[in-house]
Amino acid sequence: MNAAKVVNINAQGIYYRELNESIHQAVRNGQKEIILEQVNGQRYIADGLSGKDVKITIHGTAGNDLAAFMDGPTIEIFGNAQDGIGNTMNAGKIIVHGDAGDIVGHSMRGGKIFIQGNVGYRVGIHMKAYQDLYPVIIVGGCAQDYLGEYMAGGLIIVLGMNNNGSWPIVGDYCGTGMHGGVMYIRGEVKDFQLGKEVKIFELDSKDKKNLELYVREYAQDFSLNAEEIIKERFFKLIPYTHRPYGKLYAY
Amino acid sequence: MVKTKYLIIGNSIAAVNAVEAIREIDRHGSLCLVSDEPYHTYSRPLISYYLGNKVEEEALLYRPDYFYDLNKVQAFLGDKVVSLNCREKQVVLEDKTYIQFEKLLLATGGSAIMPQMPGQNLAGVFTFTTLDDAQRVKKFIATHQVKKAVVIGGGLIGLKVTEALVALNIQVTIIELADRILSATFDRTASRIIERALKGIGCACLTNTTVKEIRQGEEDGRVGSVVLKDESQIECQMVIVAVGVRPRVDLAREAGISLGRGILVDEYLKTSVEDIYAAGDAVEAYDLIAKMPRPVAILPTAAKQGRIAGYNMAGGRKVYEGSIPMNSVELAGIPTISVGLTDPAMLADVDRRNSLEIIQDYRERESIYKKIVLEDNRIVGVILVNKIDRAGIYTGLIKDRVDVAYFREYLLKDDFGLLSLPREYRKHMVIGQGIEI
Amino acid sequence: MMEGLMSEQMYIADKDYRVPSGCGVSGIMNEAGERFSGEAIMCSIALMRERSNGLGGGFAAYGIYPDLADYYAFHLMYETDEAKRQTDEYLRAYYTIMHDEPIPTRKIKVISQSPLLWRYFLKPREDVLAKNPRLSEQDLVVQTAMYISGKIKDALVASSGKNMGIFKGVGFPEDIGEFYRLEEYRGYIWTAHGRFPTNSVAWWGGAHPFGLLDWSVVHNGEISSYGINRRYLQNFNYSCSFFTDTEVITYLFDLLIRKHELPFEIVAKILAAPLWADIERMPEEEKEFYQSLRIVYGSALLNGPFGVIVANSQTMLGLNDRLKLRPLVAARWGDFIYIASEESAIRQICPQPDRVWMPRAGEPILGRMRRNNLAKDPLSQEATAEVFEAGREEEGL
Amino acid sequence: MAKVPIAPDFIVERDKDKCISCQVCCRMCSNDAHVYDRERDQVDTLSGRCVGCHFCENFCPTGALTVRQNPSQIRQNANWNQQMLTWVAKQAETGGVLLTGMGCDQPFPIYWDHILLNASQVTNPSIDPLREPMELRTYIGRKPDRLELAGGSDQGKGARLKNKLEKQLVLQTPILFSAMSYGSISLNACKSLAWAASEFGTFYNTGEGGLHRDLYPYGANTIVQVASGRFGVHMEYLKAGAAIEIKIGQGAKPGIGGHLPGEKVDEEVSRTRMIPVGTDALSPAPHHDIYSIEDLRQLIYALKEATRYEKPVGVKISAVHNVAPIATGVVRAGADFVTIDGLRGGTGAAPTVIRNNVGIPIELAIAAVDSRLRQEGIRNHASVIAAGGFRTSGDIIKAIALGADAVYIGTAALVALGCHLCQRCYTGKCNWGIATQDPFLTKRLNPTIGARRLVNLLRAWSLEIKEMMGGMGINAIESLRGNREALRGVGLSDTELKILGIKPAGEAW
Amino acid sequence: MKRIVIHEEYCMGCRLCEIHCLVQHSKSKQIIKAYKGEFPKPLPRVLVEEQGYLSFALQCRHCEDAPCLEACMTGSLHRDAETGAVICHEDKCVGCWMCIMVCPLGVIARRREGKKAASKCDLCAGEKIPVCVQHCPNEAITFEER
Repeated sequence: MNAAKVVNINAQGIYYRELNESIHQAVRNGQKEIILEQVNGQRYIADGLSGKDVKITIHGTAGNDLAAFMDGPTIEIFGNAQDGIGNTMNAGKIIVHGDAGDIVGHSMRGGKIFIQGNVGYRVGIHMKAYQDLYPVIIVGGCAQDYLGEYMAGGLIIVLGMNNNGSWPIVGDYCGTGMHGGVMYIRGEVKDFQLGKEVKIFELDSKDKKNLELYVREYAQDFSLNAEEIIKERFFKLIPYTHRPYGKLYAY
Repeated sequence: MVKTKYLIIGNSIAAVNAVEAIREIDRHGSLCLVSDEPYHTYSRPLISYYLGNKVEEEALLYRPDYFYDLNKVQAFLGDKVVSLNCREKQVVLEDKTYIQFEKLLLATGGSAIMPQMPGQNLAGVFTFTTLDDAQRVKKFIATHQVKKAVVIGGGLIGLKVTEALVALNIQVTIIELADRILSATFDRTASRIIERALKGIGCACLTNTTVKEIRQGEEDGRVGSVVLKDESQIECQMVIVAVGVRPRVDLAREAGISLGRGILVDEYLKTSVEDIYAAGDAVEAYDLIAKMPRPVAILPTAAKQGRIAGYNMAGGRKVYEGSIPMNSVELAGIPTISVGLTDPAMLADVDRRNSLEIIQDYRERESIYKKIVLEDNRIVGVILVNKIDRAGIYTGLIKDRVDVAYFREYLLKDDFGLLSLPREYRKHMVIGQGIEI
Repeated sequence: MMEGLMSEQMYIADKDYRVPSGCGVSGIMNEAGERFSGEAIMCSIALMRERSNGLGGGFAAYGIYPDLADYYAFHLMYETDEAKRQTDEYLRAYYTIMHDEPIPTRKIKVISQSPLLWRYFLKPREDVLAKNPRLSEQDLVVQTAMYISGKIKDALVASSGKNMGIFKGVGFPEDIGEFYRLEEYRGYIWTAHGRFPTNSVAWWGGAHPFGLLDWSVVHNGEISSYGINRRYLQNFNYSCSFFTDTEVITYLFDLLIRKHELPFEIVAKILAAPLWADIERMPEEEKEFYQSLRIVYGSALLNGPFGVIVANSQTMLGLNDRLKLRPLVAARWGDFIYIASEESAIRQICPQPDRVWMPRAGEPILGRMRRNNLAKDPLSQEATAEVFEAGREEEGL
Repeated sequence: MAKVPIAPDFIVERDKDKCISCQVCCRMCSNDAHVYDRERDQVDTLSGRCVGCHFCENFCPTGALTVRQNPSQIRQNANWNQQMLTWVAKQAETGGVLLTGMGCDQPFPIYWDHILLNASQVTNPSIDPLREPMELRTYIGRKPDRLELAGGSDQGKGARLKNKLEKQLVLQTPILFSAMSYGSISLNACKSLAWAASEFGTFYNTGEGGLHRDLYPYGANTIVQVASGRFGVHMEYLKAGAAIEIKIGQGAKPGIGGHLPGEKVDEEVSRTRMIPVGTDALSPAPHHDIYSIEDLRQLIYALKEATRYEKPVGVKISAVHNVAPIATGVVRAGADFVTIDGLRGGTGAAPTVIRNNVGIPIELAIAAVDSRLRQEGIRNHASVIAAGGFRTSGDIIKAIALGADAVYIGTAALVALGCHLCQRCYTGKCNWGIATQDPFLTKRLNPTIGARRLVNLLRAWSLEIKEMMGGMGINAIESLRGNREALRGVGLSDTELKILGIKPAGEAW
Repeated sequence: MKRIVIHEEYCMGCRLCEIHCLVQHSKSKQIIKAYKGEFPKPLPRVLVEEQGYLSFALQCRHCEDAPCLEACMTGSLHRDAETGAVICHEDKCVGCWMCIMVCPLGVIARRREGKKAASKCDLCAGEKIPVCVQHCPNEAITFEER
């Protein structure tokens, strides 16, 4: 990598508006790699940013709504991420070496969000795929309630790693209102944890291929052994119908 | 000596259309027209209707009676051109009038073929191409109370005459050399439908046979019967010979203009001689379906050629793309239309014949028959019997060589229409400036 | 006379000026009772400036008056001198004023106007208590606070607990902190609030935390059940004169913990009750217990989004609503327990905590003093830490 | 109980003498209420299928058809009416939620009809709008409380602005077209709105339907909406519009999300919303990233950040009990305009019980919000756009005098496009080609005609507003905005007058 | 010349054009009479084609190089010198259907009741705007100079 192309920004005490302007400025100037040091809670990092080959590295705790409406860049966070990352994201990738908060990937339409640790509530809510836009969220740890709520497309994988079994791998109401897409859960999900609209299946060969494809990429990003991850039993969650509320009304 | 800018020999469809085309471009250039028939612009196909009393004589007019005035035409009617001097650009009429022209159109049309056979000169033997013919037949029928007639030739003219005669309560026997009537335009199925219908109105069709001799009847010098190849004899008081027409090319031949089976023309309908054009039945032009030059003696072709020739004579530059043989005729109450190559058997080229595809819909009970001949996913021929509405859409597809692969399943549907055509083509048709065919 | 305070005319139907507000909250507690300066909490809440809009900020601090720890510390806000005069007179009727003084502030640019801020250290008069045998000391304090806030024009009790105080006002919280010179105080629990009211009756009294006795509540969210919660409290003679969700939460804690003597863990299960579907899955005995809780305390259920930090002199509790509609993050570092709306607000003052986690819906984060008394000398106390997490041993998420 | 048909709402009468069996009605009715019987060469009508859209009546070339309310009545009952019976029967049959379309049709007071306008007499002159300048131009967006000047002499010569104003939307008339999504309405309806907005110099709103590629050219007159489903929301979309509106609530169904049924999601809707063909498009009730006011601020600023502060960002809320504080909160959260949608605001589909029972009239909401914003000194910080049931220019001018900057019209615009308020938008069978994606029906709305009619409506209403302003001696709309002295109430209680902030008729200045 | 322009995407298939065309070309010019009391039954000269949801009203385009004019053997089809419209002189027509054979749009109909004749659009000679255009509720056909 060309060192001259790397922009270093120490974010300590910098207001988000200023910080983001410098990021956008750098990208406008053709910079491809930006490293942010000492980030602590600054919001909206890389919102609306486009550029497939742009890479932003963040050290610290990334603030809310990181990468909202983002369309292409890759963001790697060494630290935890707060709420709302990848909100309505179109393309790009977010790698979190840590935990992430609630509503990860809200209405996300494309791109990938890989999280090493746990995530909060309502992750992947209203995520949807469209044509070649295929959003993928992989959670290394566990997820809390309402995972994949209203999910209309895309893929969520929960690996449940570093969990000694006392926490369920996903919370309750998993897949409530889900009407598209698929979840692969590495471990058992109890029926009561599921939303009314989803059903558990074994993975078929196509699923396995799909799973492997993404898990390998994930493992590579976090220097993990993909085989170790894949060899465990996964379950597939898919919705019963594309029309969960078709019969709700008196026509 | 008459000097004229434009001279047209002929007074039928090609000639009239040429006049109109010239006048579209040149309102004032002097224009002379010579015809050996003494009539205003009458429509030859109408003579069978005239014979059958379906139209009055006045209705035969192809153009209103003020046509010559309107178009400033000096018409020499009932006068014949006896010679044409290409070098001098001059013609001589029978009455010794000399006409000097700048541009000449030969629209001399065709003349009926009269095969040689004994008794051909008896009274009551007629050909049927001109108004004079029709009037003669009409008069003969009236004078001699014809009850039975034989029509030699089961082509379109023969059948139209037959229909007229039937309308006059004459019992007709059709004698056709081929194995079926309308063999030049129809296939076997279509022919059979018409034969059956003709039988229904009391006509007999004798095929695979020919008249060997026409015999005199009881009265001197008049037809009494015909003898066929197989020696059988058919009683009749009248014989109409309708075995076809051939281009009238005598004048052209004498003037040294190149000829094939008809007058040879280039794509601008110019003959081998500068400033001399030819159009109509006299011409041998390119047949788009047969893919070779040949005379296509049909009315729309004559009109089109006349228009284009006239247009080019007046200084325009329009190309005649070629002819597609087609016919629309209603026989025994059954409307029929045939366009292009309707029967692969007609093709001499075996490879091409084998490459053709046929789709058809035959509803025997209703006498409905639709047939489409495809070559390389393009329509090359159509037969429609008893269901001819919107036939021109097929004609258009033939002419525009439209690939029908994507909608061929719709082609035979009764509601086949523009909506079945590709959107762009359809739009072009509907929105385009004008549509040519 | 006391009954008069509770007269029905106080209870105007839900006024439209009840202020829905969003906010940021933060809390720090040293479970060993070790006191530390207010700087940390100011620093933490300041980081979440985006969550507030300058129309309210405030702090609650415990352990700040060790020398006067036996007396009820009343923080008063006066708009007029007349209000102070009436209040003084009223207080003297029921209390011995051990000490009183203006609350020290410093002039800062962004806070141009403030009410008259005064603090009193009070001892209830024996004769008053003797005259009303059914009235406990604490009841008296509650009624005093309510009377002053509700009846005396332009006077407002910000806090009324022992060895604690609430410092609040109109402004961003860090400015409020600076104004009150909080870096000069030392306490073992600090909570803070940055307010984002949907309106701004620029009113110092409307700021958070809300306090009663030694309760303080900072809160983020809007309680959709406010109307019934308030009417429920009225049954128990709480007058809700501030028209804020926070006030209602405070009274609910006071009612359920002080009066009904329920433990925090159970109160959490009343305020953020488990769903019936969850209760259905419980073992029979537990099921019956939770059913009873919901049946009896249905009107105390806090419905709607909230993330709240409640403290009293022994405890700091963080609690989310039952659907977890508001953010709350917790962390521990040694004897310290941290609760905040955002992780960054914790990391700002504790960059490398031992553990950071997001509590689940309705799952209380509880920090408790290791021994029941530290008011005087917290350093000498032996303490045991206990973090309660909804019956789940493992901390996990 | 035996399964019995529910009594028809309408009776379609056919004059046999006039009917020529031309079958226009059969071809046109999407509900198949008219059926041709070939054997008898007669058209029969099945009234039970009629929804009362009057399309057949309008199209019958001989005027043989009349659609009437079914005169059949149950025994008079002040408590139960025919409609309630029908509702119960339907629900007993299906176990489902009753759906309806368009705005609330219940007989709540319409305050517009109790507010009267002023006119000049003698003491100040009225203005003839036909001859004299009459300005309706309106700017929507955040305005600073004061301007700071830089440079210039004492007399102000050469002074210039220290700061530029933030981006504003310029309206040639204070009327915009409400959010109606492509999906709930047809593309031709969207085109009509877009073309008209662009021609007249105002704005239309995409609703939560994404922006069809055919509509990108009208971006300068488009307000793009970001709602809870985030359908079709991406950077290109956000940048395409002139402004962004976050939809929190809708007057017809406050607190409720929306479901675009899968059958309305055809190829084009799918492409525009960026969801697969045939799947339900579910818009949740809340934005799941907004559970509190500071979350709203977060989204506002996420959008501003994403669009680099180039687009005004507004927020649409329903008029509910607490609308005034909510609106102030929205303004404080950074919204550049607040849209308030009243009780009578329209919808493509809403549970009937919600539409009929939730929310408050827009008149009171405008007054409350405007008053509150002024009390708090932040009225300048955002524009207020009112929506929900504006029927005439009279309603609009009153709304502006109460304090709105501009109004959104939805139902009125649809009526201009042919809508007869049959309230069956949710069936997707709109005969008028508006609330449907059925290709048989959508083509019935020719956007050229649609746009022309909308422009005509805007023109007519603008002229009327000018006439009324002229009558009051006002020649610029800003002099009317919030000018409640121009209004007087009749037949209103003191409380209502107080909330509206107007005096009773008969009381002078 | 002024022509009828077709906007296919807005044709709703109501066929009011056909109905009004029929009336216009009836003897009485009164809709109910035209439908209920005339023989021969008047024919519309505009044809609405329908296939699925696609439809459009098609009538003679009055082509510049009209093939029907060339194919007409009686001369009954002619171009109106004033309007440029291709008109059929129905009295003169003998019903040979040559025009039908060549019309690529298929817009000439056969009148079979009474006298056989080709029946085609005459642009409502005498009307400023052809009635089909006048009555098209959706401007799916318009009359424009083209």
